[in-house]
Amino acid sequence: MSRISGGQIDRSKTLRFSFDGVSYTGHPGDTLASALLANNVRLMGRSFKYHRPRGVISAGSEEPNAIVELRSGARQEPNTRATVIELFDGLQAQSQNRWPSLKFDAMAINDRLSPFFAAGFYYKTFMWPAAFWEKIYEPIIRRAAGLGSLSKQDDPDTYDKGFLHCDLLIIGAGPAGLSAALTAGRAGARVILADEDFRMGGRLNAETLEIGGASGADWAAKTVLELGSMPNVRLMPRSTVMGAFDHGIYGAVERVSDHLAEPLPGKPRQTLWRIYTKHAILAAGATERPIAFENNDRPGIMLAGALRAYANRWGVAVGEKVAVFTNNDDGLRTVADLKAKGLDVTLIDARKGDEIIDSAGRLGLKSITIRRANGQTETLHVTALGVSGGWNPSLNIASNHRGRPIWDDQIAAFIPAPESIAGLTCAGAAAGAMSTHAALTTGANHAIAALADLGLNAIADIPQAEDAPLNLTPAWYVHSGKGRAWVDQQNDVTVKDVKLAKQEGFVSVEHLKRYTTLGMATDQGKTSNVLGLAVMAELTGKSIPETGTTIYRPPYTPVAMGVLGGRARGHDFKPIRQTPSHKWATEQGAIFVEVGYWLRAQWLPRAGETTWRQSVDREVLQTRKSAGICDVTTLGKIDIQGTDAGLFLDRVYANTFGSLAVGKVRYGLMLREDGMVMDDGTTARLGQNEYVMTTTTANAVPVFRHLEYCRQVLWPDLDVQLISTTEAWAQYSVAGPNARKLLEKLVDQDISDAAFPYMACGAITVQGTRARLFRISFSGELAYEIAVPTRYGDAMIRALVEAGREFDAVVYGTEALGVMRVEKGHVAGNELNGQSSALNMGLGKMVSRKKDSIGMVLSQREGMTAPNGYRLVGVKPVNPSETLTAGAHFLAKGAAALAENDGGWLTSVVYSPHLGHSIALGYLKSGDNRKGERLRSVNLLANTDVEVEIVSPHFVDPEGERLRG
Amino acid sequence: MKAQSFRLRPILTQDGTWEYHMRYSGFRVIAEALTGHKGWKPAWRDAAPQAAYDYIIVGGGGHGLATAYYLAKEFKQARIAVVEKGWIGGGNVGRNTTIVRSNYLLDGNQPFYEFSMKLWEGLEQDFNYNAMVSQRGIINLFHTDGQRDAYTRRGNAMIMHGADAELLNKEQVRKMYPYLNFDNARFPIKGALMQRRGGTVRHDAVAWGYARGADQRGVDIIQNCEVLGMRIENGRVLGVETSRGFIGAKKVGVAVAGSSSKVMAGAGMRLPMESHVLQAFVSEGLKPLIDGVMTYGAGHFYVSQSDKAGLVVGGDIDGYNTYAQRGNLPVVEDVAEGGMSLMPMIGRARLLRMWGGIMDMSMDGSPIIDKTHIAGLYFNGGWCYGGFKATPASGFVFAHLLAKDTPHSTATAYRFDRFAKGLMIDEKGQGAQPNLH
Amino acid sequence: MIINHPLLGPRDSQEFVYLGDAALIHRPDGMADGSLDKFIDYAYLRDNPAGEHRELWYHEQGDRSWLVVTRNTVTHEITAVELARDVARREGRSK
Amino acid sequence: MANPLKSLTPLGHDAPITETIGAVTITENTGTALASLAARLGYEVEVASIAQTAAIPLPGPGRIEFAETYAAIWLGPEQWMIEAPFATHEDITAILKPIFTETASITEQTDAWVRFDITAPDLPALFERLFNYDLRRAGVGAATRTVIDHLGCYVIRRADTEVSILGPRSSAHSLHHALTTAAKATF
Repeated sequence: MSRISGGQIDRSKTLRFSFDGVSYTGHPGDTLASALLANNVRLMGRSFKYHRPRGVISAGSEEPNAIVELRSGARQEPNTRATVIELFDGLQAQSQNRWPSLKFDAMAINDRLSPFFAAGFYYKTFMWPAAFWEKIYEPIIRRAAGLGSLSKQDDPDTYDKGFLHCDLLIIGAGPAGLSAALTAGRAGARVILADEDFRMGGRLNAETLEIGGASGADWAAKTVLELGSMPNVRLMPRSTVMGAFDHGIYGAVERVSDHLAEPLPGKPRQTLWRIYTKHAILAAGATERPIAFENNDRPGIMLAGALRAYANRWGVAVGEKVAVFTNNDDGLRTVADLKAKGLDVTLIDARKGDEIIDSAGRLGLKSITIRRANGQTETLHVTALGVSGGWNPSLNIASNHRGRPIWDDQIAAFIPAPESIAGLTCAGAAAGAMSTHAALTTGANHAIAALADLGLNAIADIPQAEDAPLNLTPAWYVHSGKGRAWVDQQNDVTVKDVKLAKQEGFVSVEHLKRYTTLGMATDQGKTSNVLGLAVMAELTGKSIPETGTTIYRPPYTPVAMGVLGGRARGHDFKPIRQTPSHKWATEQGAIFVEVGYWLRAQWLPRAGETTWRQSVDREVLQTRKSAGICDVTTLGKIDIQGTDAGLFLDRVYANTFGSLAVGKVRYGLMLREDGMVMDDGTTARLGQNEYVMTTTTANAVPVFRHLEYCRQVLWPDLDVQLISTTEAWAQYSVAGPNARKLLEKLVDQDISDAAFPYMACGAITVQGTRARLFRISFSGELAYEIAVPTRYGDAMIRALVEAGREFDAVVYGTEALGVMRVEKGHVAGNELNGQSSALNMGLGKMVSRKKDSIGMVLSQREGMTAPNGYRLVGVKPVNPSETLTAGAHFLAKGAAALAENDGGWLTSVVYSPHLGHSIALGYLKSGDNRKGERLRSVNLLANTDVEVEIVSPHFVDPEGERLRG
Repeated sequence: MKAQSFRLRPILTQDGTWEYHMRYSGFRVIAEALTGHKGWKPAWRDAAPQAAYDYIIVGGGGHGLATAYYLAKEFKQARIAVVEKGWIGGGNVGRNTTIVRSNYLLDGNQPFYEFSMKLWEGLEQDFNYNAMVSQRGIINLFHTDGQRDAYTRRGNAMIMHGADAELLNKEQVRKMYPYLNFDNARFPIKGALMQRRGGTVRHDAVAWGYARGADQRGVDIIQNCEVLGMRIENGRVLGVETSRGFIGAKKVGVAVAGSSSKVMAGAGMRLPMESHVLQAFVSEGLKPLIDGVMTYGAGHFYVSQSDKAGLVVGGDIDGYNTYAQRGNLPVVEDVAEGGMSLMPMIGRARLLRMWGGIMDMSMDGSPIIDKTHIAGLYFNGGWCYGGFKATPASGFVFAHLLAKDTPHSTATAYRFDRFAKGLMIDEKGQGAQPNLH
Repeated sequence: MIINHPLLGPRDSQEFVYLGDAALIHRPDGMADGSLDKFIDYAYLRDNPAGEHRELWYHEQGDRSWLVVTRNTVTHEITAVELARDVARREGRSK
Repeated sequence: MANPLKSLTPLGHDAPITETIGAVTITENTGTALASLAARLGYEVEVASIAQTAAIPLPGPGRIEFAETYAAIWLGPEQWMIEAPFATHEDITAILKPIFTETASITEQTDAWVRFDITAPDLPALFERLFNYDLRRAGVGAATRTVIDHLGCYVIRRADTEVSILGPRSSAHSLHHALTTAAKATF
């Protein structure tokens, strides 16, 4: 019978759960750990390296041993601390890192072989023969490593994120946090009180101490109730503040649904809150630390405060015969509380020279061996042992900005240094103020100080509470015997390992941790780091603060990857941008492709077409033969106005723009300041002081940013105003010999060649609707781009298709667009790779040296103008039936496939239905004077080797007669 | 004692005496286990500075230690010291994502990284330390035709430079990692570039292995010795001013990664680089999930699983100049978003630790290993966040430059003047903006 | 991080895009003699200080202002934020 | 075939739709014409005075101001987004340009945006999941640009229980999805 009277569990309700397939019962308010202990289950896990049987040692998030796989199937959650799992009906948990069972674990052989597995042994062996590492040694190591398993199935739950803003964030709802919240809340400040526990109150829930004449737990409950009634206070239980980031931003994970069998519909499993606060108070309490002795890791041996917590909060006696081993007065509280619960308790007080030198009990504690101060040893039969080596302030968050904690001799522990983090102060045990009175007082005082900064007056109202000193005499480990005394229980780091690290020169705390893996387990060394330091300090004869400090990085406790990702997963990873013709294209069965965030029609299959090539070939041929329509809305559009707009364009484009007439469009080449090509596009002059620039789809945002930079930072007195109009206009390209005839059916104006020549632009109307028309061509055909307000985009594509019916016009997608631009020799993404200059692209003459423009000067550096540099060329296979591959490299005939023979590469390859064979663009060294040469296009990844001829990149209509037609 | 024959081997020290150094082996581990581990010696001496050396390497990170090691071992130089402001291996070699690969594109880079890969392949036997060089393969996923074309170009360049590369299609990727998001993705996986010889290395062990190897060859490893300035007269460096006093040197080699600008400012130089923080993350230990290394092509996320079973995860740099070894949440979230999009099964894996390292982000994303205009002063830096994989070759070629005053054949392009000459080595094509590389 | 925008008040740095050292304001004149050397220094060399750093941030998801932020690269403390346009004018940039 | 072109809403419907999730209603609103107005350099004073005469409010940073016909949102230094009823101001730039002549640059923005009007009793509880802007402290008349799931959006507090979101039109579906998902998670 382990359940005893009292505690904050609801005994009127029974919850069923199972562990390793065995069914048990517990009550609301239980954790998995308390419920298992109540069912006399002490053995809960196995250690990492030696597979030692382990039980729970703590009652909180610092737990290193009792970690289990929670739930099953796709919701299986490895390495979950039984001490923080809130019990729910139907809970299933399994032990991990054991085979075949928790009680009989074959891997426990490692424990017998432990002398061979000393710290760092793997750095000294497994080196011969070299080939054995990946094949033999490493697979064994990898299989043995790790604790729990993931299901390898998609996580079925959803996660959410949000932002909260407050004046004061209080981390931890123990006496200090509650006192701070109450003080600040009553003063009217916006307060967030976050606590990782599902029940606020912190240690008060685990103690029998009184506050203001009531039990501490009752005072906490009453305070929480009052805070809950304040509209300016937000209580966040089940919320772990994971870290402190810059400028008062804290991350907190709220476990919204982890206490349920599964989340309610529409609700997330967890929410990541980014809390923006003016001040923060860290009131996270303290974590008890053990004293190391031989075989101090058996199930049933736990921290004294945890033993007391299980009795007081959960009504669980871990054993009827109990011992307490302590070096401070807090241990005496455990003795008193357990005795009050009617248990048989023996005190071993290290301050009197009494020590525990060994324990026994393979799967659970059966006895301890005590060595009294007078040297006599005795064996005591107990099934539970509480150990207290003192308390370490939970200063983790305060050291997130790498501020070094300072040593406090009074409590023999590190406390946070003041100003470790701007805007954060520490209160209560987290600051080393260990009594209840000190917690209440420091909490209130820090709240008052924080509020004073904000101009708010707050008043402290401190109830009566104990103010007893800890009376601690440091004792870190028991010097006795040849056996192992555990420092880091999960990772199986013992006092001997620390000694070995010292012996081999791994003395600094960083080396110690890395060499022995001390503090690297899932508990992040919460109970072991300071102990490890203390052992090293003793070995080196230095003080602990001289030996090193221990600082903590986020997160405070491990955080699920899912909650950090939030809503952004699957199709919601990034938003989708739909083009104006999306609805129509979907109706046509178009195949879509991701282009940045856009979805564009890649091709539009017609009945009977079974391969993408059939569709694309048809789209290209029909466009060149008659007319084709393409949604080109995705190109960036930037409205540029102002009396200096022309001058501005001259600065940002390498070629000349000032001379562009109203009603005309010009191709523009934009360089980065380093002289490489940034982007290209066309800019139309719509009015005296009004231009519209188009960018490539990919660079719409960076170009706009760059233009704002030029306008505000470089030339702040130019009269230029910018705004993006990419989304405002639905824009369609209409190309092909019948393009004009097609458009003439729709537009209300004269667009004959005389009225609207090549490179003309202007405002028109389409059946009365305002529109813009640009006579520009990417395909090389007679072509226009027509833009209407986006709301008419759907109607426009339907009108174009309807008007095109008599010409058998096609709508083409990005593939056909790509084919036609390669046929025409226009550069696009694969050529605009950020590594290429205008000269590389065959556009060197466009860079005007008669004016200063971005990139002009640096484009003239010797390495960028060398005659043997890459130049854009056209490529065709000598044998037209052979296929080219983009990314294949040029080699001379007979040349070996070695870097020194590398002539360049094919950037873009398409099948030209017009020419009936594969064609390509490429960058070839000295390519501008190698037309007619025969080379090889070699793709070593597919073992293809094709003889090619270097040709002009303009495969179709090199004289440009069609587009002027 | 018979055991001596495999335990110790004699080394000729710089002053001409023979010293016995401990050789690590499985036999040795067993022998020590049976005798209570009494025989293990410090892996390296904690040396005090002498008045002067022939070579001072500033920076006891991976690159600095490797430089000292190769100077002594390959180039037979002596009177070498490594000075380190903290503890060795505490910089980026101790805080990275442990990936090694030679999947570079450009002529200036690929021979160097392939040289590095070959050094990794023999490293453990060379320095007698198990650094767990593990060639389990790296795949770079692609999601668009443009990415495929770029990887085809890259893969061919790799092979032409003597490295290995394969282009995998979607089904081949699915076979390797069936739990990736193939069917419900915002950016579907189309395939991957794979380098089978890529993999991971136990990063701390690299520093320790080089330190031990260098120490055995007489190099003084001087910890807790911060370089405060350079003593330069008549255009020649005479030594370094340190927190432990002046130390004279004929040649000074600087290999301090994120602190490059600070240290070289001591010699009056401005560098083409900025310091940025790169965060990385490790999960709780999990039973084997991911065999090799994987990079996501549609987000900032890459992952491998260490031999200690944690998932080691990285993403993009935070993006602002900083010398603080810590980052902020937006990048953490960005990485997790990428991870959840690529492999939705990791939702329930928990991140255990996050940390930040300071990267010397150069203006073209590639390093500089060169002499300076000051005689006797040499510089090695600008590694961006690719420094770890370069460690062996970086040490080797820097030692070559220090010892011979000419660049090693694989590092001829890593010059200071490449920016003036317009010969940038810009793998990503981002231009002179360090945070984009 | 939080940038205290001179017009909009405190805004999360996630709304911004970072460029780099505010020395970029001082773009040399491309038509002047010796401009090549000046551009090489301008485009490529940086002070990269450990301490106070004046740097350009763009409020892309906000009002599209370029800002000059004075921030300590060791502590991340921000001590001044100004509109880059004002700074540029003050430091002699015009048309 | 002289049929005038028929317009579609950003969500692709013939008419705006409303969705109700618990206490939250999300309505697509296409009743507003938009144009950006930026003062030309050196004409800041003139623009302010012309606007005053024309009853076009020009609020300061972070604000929207309403007048009888027009409302305006501050976009950036010397730049505003002018709102007017679509029914009467469909071609809003044609109306504004003659008013401001060459003192300002005016650009049509109506179709660049999708507008959702959201009403709920506790709007901040909904929007704290969506953007990093302290709506609890932002009273009626607050208007700012911020990010919702990677999308740059304007948040406009029109009333205690009504907020408008202007988002990029091409991502209307993604934005709508984000709003409904958050509504389900919140209430």
